[in-house]
Amino acid sequence: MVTRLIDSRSRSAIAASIQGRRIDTGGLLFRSLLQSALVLTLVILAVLLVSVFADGWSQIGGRLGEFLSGTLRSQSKDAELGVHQGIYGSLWIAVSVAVLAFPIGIGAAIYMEEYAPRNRFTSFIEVNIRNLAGVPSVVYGLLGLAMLVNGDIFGLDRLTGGRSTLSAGITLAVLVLPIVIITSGEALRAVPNSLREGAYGVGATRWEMIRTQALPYAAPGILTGTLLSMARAVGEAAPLILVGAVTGRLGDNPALLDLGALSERFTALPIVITSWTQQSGRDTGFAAAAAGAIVVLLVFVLIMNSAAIGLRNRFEKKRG
Amino acid sequence: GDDESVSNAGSNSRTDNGASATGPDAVSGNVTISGSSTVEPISIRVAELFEDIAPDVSVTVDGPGTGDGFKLFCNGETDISDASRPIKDMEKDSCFSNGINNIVELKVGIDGIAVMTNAANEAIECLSFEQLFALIGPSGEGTATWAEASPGLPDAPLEVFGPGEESGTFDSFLEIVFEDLAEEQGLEATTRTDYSPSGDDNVILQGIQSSDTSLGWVGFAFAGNASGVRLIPIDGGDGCVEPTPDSIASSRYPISRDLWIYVNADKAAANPAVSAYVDFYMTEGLRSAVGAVGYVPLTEAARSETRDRWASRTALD
Amino acid sequence: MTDASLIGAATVTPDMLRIAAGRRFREVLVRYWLLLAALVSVVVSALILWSLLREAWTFITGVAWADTWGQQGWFPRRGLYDIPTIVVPTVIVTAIAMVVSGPLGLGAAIYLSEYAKPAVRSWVKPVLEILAGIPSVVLGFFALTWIAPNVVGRIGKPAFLVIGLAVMGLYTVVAAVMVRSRLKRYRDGSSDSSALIGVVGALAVLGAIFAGYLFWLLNVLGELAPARAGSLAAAGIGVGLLTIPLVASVSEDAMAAVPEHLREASAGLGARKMTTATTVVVPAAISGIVAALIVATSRAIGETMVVFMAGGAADAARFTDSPLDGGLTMTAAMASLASGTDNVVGEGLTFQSLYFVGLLLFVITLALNIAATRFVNRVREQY
Amino acid sequence: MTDTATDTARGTVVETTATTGTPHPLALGFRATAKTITPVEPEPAASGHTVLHTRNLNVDYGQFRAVRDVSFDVHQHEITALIGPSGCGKTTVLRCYNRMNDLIEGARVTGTIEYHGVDLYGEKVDAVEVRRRIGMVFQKPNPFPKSIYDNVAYGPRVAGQRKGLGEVVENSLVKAALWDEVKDRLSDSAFELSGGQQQRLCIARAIAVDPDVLLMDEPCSALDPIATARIEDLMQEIKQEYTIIIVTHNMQQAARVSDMTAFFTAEVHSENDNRTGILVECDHTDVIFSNPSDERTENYVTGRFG
Amino acid sequence: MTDTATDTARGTVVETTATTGTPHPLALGFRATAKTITPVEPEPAASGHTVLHTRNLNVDYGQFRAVRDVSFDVHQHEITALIGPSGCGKTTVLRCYNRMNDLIEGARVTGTIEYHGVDLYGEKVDAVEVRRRIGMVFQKPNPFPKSIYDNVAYGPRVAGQRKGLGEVVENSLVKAALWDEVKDRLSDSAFELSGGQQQRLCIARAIAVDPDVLLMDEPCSALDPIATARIEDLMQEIKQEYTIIIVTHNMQQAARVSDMTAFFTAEVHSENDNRTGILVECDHTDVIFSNPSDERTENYVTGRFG
Ligand SMILES: Nc1ncnc2c1ncn2[C@@H]1O[C@H](COP(=O)(O)OP(=O)(O)OP(=O)(O)O)[C@@H](O)[C@H]1O
Ligand SMILES: Nc1ncnc2c1ncn2[C@@H]1O[C@H](COP(=O)(O)OP(=O)(O)OP(=O)(O)O)[C@@H](O)[C@H]1O
Ligand SMILES: [Mg+2]
Ligand SMILES: [Mg+2]
Repeated sequence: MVTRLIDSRSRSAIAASIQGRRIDTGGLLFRSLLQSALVLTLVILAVLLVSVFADGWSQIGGRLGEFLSGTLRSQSKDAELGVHQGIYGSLWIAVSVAVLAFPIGIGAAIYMEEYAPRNRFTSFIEVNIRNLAGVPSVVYGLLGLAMLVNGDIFGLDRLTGGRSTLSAGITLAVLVLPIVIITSGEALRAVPNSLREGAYGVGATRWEMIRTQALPYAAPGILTGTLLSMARAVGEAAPLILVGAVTGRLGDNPALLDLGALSERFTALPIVITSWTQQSGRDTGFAAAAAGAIVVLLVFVLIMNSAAIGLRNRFEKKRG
Repeated sequence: GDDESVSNAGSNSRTDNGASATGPDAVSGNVTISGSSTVEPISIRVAELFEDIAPDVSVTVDGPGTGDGFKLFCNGETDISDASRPIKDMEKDSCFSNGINNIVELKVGIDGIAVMTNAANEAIECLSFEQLFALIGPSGEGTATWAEASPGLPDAPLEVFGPGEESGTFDSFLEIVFEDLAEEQGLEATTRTDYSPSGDDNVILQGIQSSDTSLGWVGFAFAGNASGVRLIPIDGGDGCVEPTPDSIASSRYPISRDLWIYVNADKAAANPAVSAYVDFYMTEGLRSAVGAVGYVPLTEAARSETRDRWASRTALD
Repeated sequence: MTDASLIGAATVTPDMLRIAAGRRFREVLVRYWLLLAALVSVVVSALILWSLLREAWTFITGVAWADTWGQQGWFPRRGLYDIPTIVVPTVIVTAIAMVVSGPLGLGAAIYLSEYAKPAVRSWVKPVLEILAGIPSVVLGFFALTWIAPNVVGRIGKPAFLVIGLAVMGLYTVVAAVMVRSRLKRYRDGSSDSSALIGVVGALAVLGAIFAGYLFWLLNVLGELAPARAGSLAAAGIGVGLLTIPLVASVSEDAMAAVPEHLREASAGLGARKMTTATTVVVPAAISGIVAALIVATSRAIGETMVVFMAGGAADAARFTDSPLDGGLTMTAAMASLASGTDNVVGEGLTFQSLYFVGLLLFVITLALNIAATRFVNRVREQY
Repeated sequence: MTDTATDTARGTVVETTATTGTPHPLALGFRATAKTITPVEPEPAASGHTVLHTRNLNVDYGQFRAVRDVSFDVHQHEITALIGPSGCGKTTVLRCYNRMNDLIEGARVTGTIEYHGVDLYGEKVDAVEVRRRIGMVFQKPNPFPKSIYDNVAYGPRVAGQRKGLGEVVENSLVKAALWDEVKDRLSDSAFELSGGQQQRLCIARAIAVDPDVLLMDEPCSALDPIATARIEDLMQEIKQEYTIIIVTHNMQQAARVSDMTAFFTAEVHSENDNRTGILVECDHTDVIFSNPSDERTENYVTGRFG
Repeated sequence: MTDTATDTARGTVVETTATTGTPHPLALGFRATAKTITPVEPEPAASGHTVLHTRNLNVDYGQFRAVRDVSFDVHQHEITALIGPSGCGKTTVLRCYNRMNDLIEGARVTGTIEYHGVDLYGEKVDAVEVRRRIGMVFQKPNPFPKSIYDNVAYGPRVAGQRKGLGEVVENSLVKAALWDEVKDRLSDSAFELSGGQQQRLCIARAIAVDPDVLLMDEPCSALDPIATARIEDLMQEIKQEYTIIIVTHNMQQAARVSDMTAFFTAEVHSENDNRTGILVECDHTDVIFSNPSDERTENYVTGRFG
């Protein structure tokens, strides 16, 4: 062994051994494969955005004002065709998510991270939340149908007005609740323990510690999670189909802030898109209308997501 | 010619409804309509025209299907129910048992049912009911070519597309074409199961377009101006007839069904908005809306009959 | 003050070591409010189960089970509830989706975490995360109006053939690797004859799956109809696109979480980037990666709008196992059932079948999620 | 001087080498310091009023017993150092005195700890209030992500104080020997301070709630020599007002600053090799470092440990 | 002996106290050790064949110059220690020798490093090969999440070796003085080892590719005294076969183990207070610790630094 060491360490041997670099073709191939995967992904998604935008141009380019203020119509060339009713529905769905899912979700997260003792029951709740997050959205639609529309229990339909914006909002709030809990929980878990100990160390109670240290520190993460879940809710269509969104004609076209219409029949942007896509066979003009509605929805959703992601990244940088 | 009809609608209706105590523009209130997705476009179109002269009336129209429509209607949840078939007795009974006794049945239009094949398929000039039953009916189960299903027809691969059972078009087709033959042959009046059903008429068209010797049926309103498909003349016993608005309106074309709306007379009495809407339906609606959305308008005679029914509020019993 | 405090300190009574009652009360109050919030999630799952079971039970007890298997297809109006008719398309769509999103997503993730310059990464990652939020209706529309004609319509059949074979090849490789690692462990003597049984077992199972897949592939290729406007393939690709960002960003997180010092250690031993990536980073992040894939799978199974819009079937459907046909997935079947009928309502079990399918879907996805958690935990323990 | 040093040194080393094979110059270091302190500080009044009276203290983490049967007293205005090899339970014991262990899932404390004669774990005692009176300084400086001012004012605020905060903050910073360095930038983020300054800020934060005892867990282990020296001086000053318990790995530090030293070690259980911490002896610091009564102590402080 | 020790000790302390206000017994510690090593080890042949020849080495991270104008030689079969205050560029310099800095975005290395006369950053040189010849042990033990066996076998496998791995693994583990402790559990996860064992595993892993030079970045900073002693002994043994460069914060360690010591410090630029690392002097260890030629070194090693 030692002998081998000696000769292998002779100057010339060393020199030779580290020189004569060969290009590593396998590595390069691997790299370019991965790279093309990424590029392809981005390209496809770009095509999606571009093609949709192009399809919808005749609506959003030509008559944006009317399109935003118009309503569901029977013919695509109708001058009053537009998505205002859809926007109303989606807006209030977002609001009900904010009002219902956020406080409950964040509260639950705080309990799970800061209070819950480590026992069977707690881990049961945890598993339960994780699984809820994996339940398909149609199933939540069924829940909404049974509870809020048919009032199979507690006769909740009397409260929601049956197939109403309210029912849709509540259903989607329930749908995103687990997401809110999980993301907020992760944000809270990222709070360094030294902060907690520091607060306790000078005689803060648990809630004082949470209010003054944990929550402020976790705020950006929580906000990110909530924004993402709100975007998710606004984009969901399947549950709304089951909760009975209107695809034909909505009698009135409520002003955005008209609370009265909350318990009325409703529609929402994703539903408008679906319905118009299906009608595009009878009346091809509806394809463009659907694309236009998609652009409106995407603006809605992508802005929320960008805000969320941007926010998170800024704080991640600040904290190294 | 649609925009004109809108403007006419304005003027005409004013004169027509001059009789009624208050002009529609003074009326306000809500009208709730649900039911057949086939009739839905008509009711919506009427509502859109009506809105111009009665801006304070809000009409909501939904199209879950005739059956769902009657369910709501008989629960008193809707004022008017669109239907692509007459109400069934059990539905009527459930209405009565819920104290909805004054139901006015109004025929508003006709929808032909077009039997189609791929535009490239010149071989088929005409099909008789027997042939249709042989091709699409239960006896056709498992047959792969036209000839196999019905001797005499070309020996070309057969792919069948049509509406699913959810749709009234499906039921009407069975009722009109199959019922009697099925009885004669002691078979069930239904389709073969090995066909491609779809609730979305586009999918049916796409299917027919995608296969050269395909066979299928959809509502005439939908097929009328579709490309890549050929509407097949049908022999209902007295000769081959092409489906055209005229042949359908004059019911020379054998496969067509009537479209209906059912009005809850009590609600109409209590709610001027409803009666005003139906009044308008009876005039502008029957005249321009039906045609505008691709259906076949009633003959003048049929229209006046419908108007009378409404005028006299003739209820079902 | 010093002295005061000292005197005080010298004589301490238990009461001096208590906080104000109000403060203590607030603590208790807050605690129970939060507990309440946490319990909501339990209530929700209870309600879901309850509402599913209530109707589904009527179906399960009422239905003629002969009509749920080996029938022509899914014809709820005619009392034919052929379950394979809606399950097989679900499997096909999911499989296609994963064939699309798996390689693309993982490839993108590895590139981002191992190769991309920080500058690139810092804008691509957010873009991916933002695109992860594209609603499914959008992809439904895209699948129907663009993918169907331009991808499936044009290169449907050959592409399907190629990909089919590629998947088979990939599968073979994976299987081979698994078997070899088992064999290696056996040869290392690090475990006894049980390892050999493991090898045989693995071979058997993998072989069986392989054969099944081969059979299906050939069978389908035989009867492949020309692509329709809407088809399972189009829907599958749509769902795949929907899940790429999910797979990419989740598994990228997992790989980014692999400590830098492991990469340095590997590089320090003269490993090239590719080696480091494949033998250190990916194994270390495997739990996260698998989790990402499973989550994506269950998302694909549960995806509704894309298949409803672009799947090429509604209401009812004949049984099909060809990706280029239109077909009815479980979710699409539910959406159809929910969108009404011209027939007399209340006849038969149609409405109940809606909840039955829902229950089926619920159970499948639940099983997947549990499997994911299990797997992740097991791998975590290992490392 | 170097020469003498060297001689003795070489002496020592040869000797120690004999026993362990590696030289342990540390040994020399300690002895030296230990003694050198004696003249500087007056012998502490061991009779000084007992602040914390610990008897048969056991701490278990779930199934695992971390510390067994610890008994010793801490006297007012003295600095008591806890030393011992890593994992012997110093931190664990320390955290018993302000009931920090209550926060750890499954941690169980048995035995008695009396604080001025009051059972610290008694029925009516509130951990929160205990933590206010018995402050803690941690291993890693852990200022809050707030301004310097808010960091110090935090404790009084949660305790409900609203008025006179400015005064409290100034006094505390002065006591923590930080005032001059930060008085012009009280509203800057605490993170802009150096590690040493941050640690003194944490001390100021602890002082601000006017505690009676200060617990310090390796307060200097994250700091450089200069910062360390500062903190050590500071401790000498504030011990006039507070009773201090300090955990340290650095035996020279213990020797330099403490009046009393408690040496812990871990007894290994052969069956499962769990390690349970035990108190070997607690005595005047110079005794512990010059001629401890227990051989394990001797081995440890001379670095001949193990 | 304690007496003499104490005397000298008190002497020193008094002296140092005079200068800085706090006692610095550390100083004594070093001096002692430094000298004590001399008799034990033979004076290293400074003329020993030069393995790494560094001239005017600069390292920049983007705009920021981390190290400036470093020049010194490393001789075969010697242990060279790099010491200096935190942030003075020790790690940076060390990482230049196996081209680890290539992996850092924006890191730029200028100047010449010759390895057995070959320019390490030359055109035709393959960084990957370099890293195989010049192994590295990191500050934190960083075993792979694999079995002990796979950890050691990793390097050879990467190098394409397939046969005789078992042998290589055994030899490496034996050299790393770990074999006896793990020979029965080679297939266990490396994470089940203690910190000290993990670090020795990492050494074994580095040895397994039969390198020529070993770079160690504070290999003991995360370990307890016992584990540290083990590693130090180990280094003494393997230096017969390898050339070793070690970065350490622990000056006693440098004094104990190294033949040559290079002292780095950071010069602060007043305008932007960037700190650039510079080599102050590199000399025989005992010289550095007993009577260094540069005053900054003196201050540092006596702890009077800053
Ligand atoms: N939260 C905990 N849960 C379980 N075991 C713990 C916990 N904290 C500490 N331990 C165990 O208790 C024993 C004592 O730990 P402790 O931190 O008190 O030792 P220490 O003397 O402070 O060590 P060091 O000097 O490294 O700080 C150790 O075996 C440790 O593993
Ligand atoms: N990857 C990097 N990018 C930018 N700057 C760096 C990087 N690594 C180190 N530096 C900077 O280079 C300087 C020298 O760092 P280095 O880690 O070499 O010092 P060191 O002597 O090893 O410190 P320590 O003793 O704490 O390990 C420091 O100012 C550090 O901030
Ligand atoms: Mg500790
Ligand atoms: Mg370093």
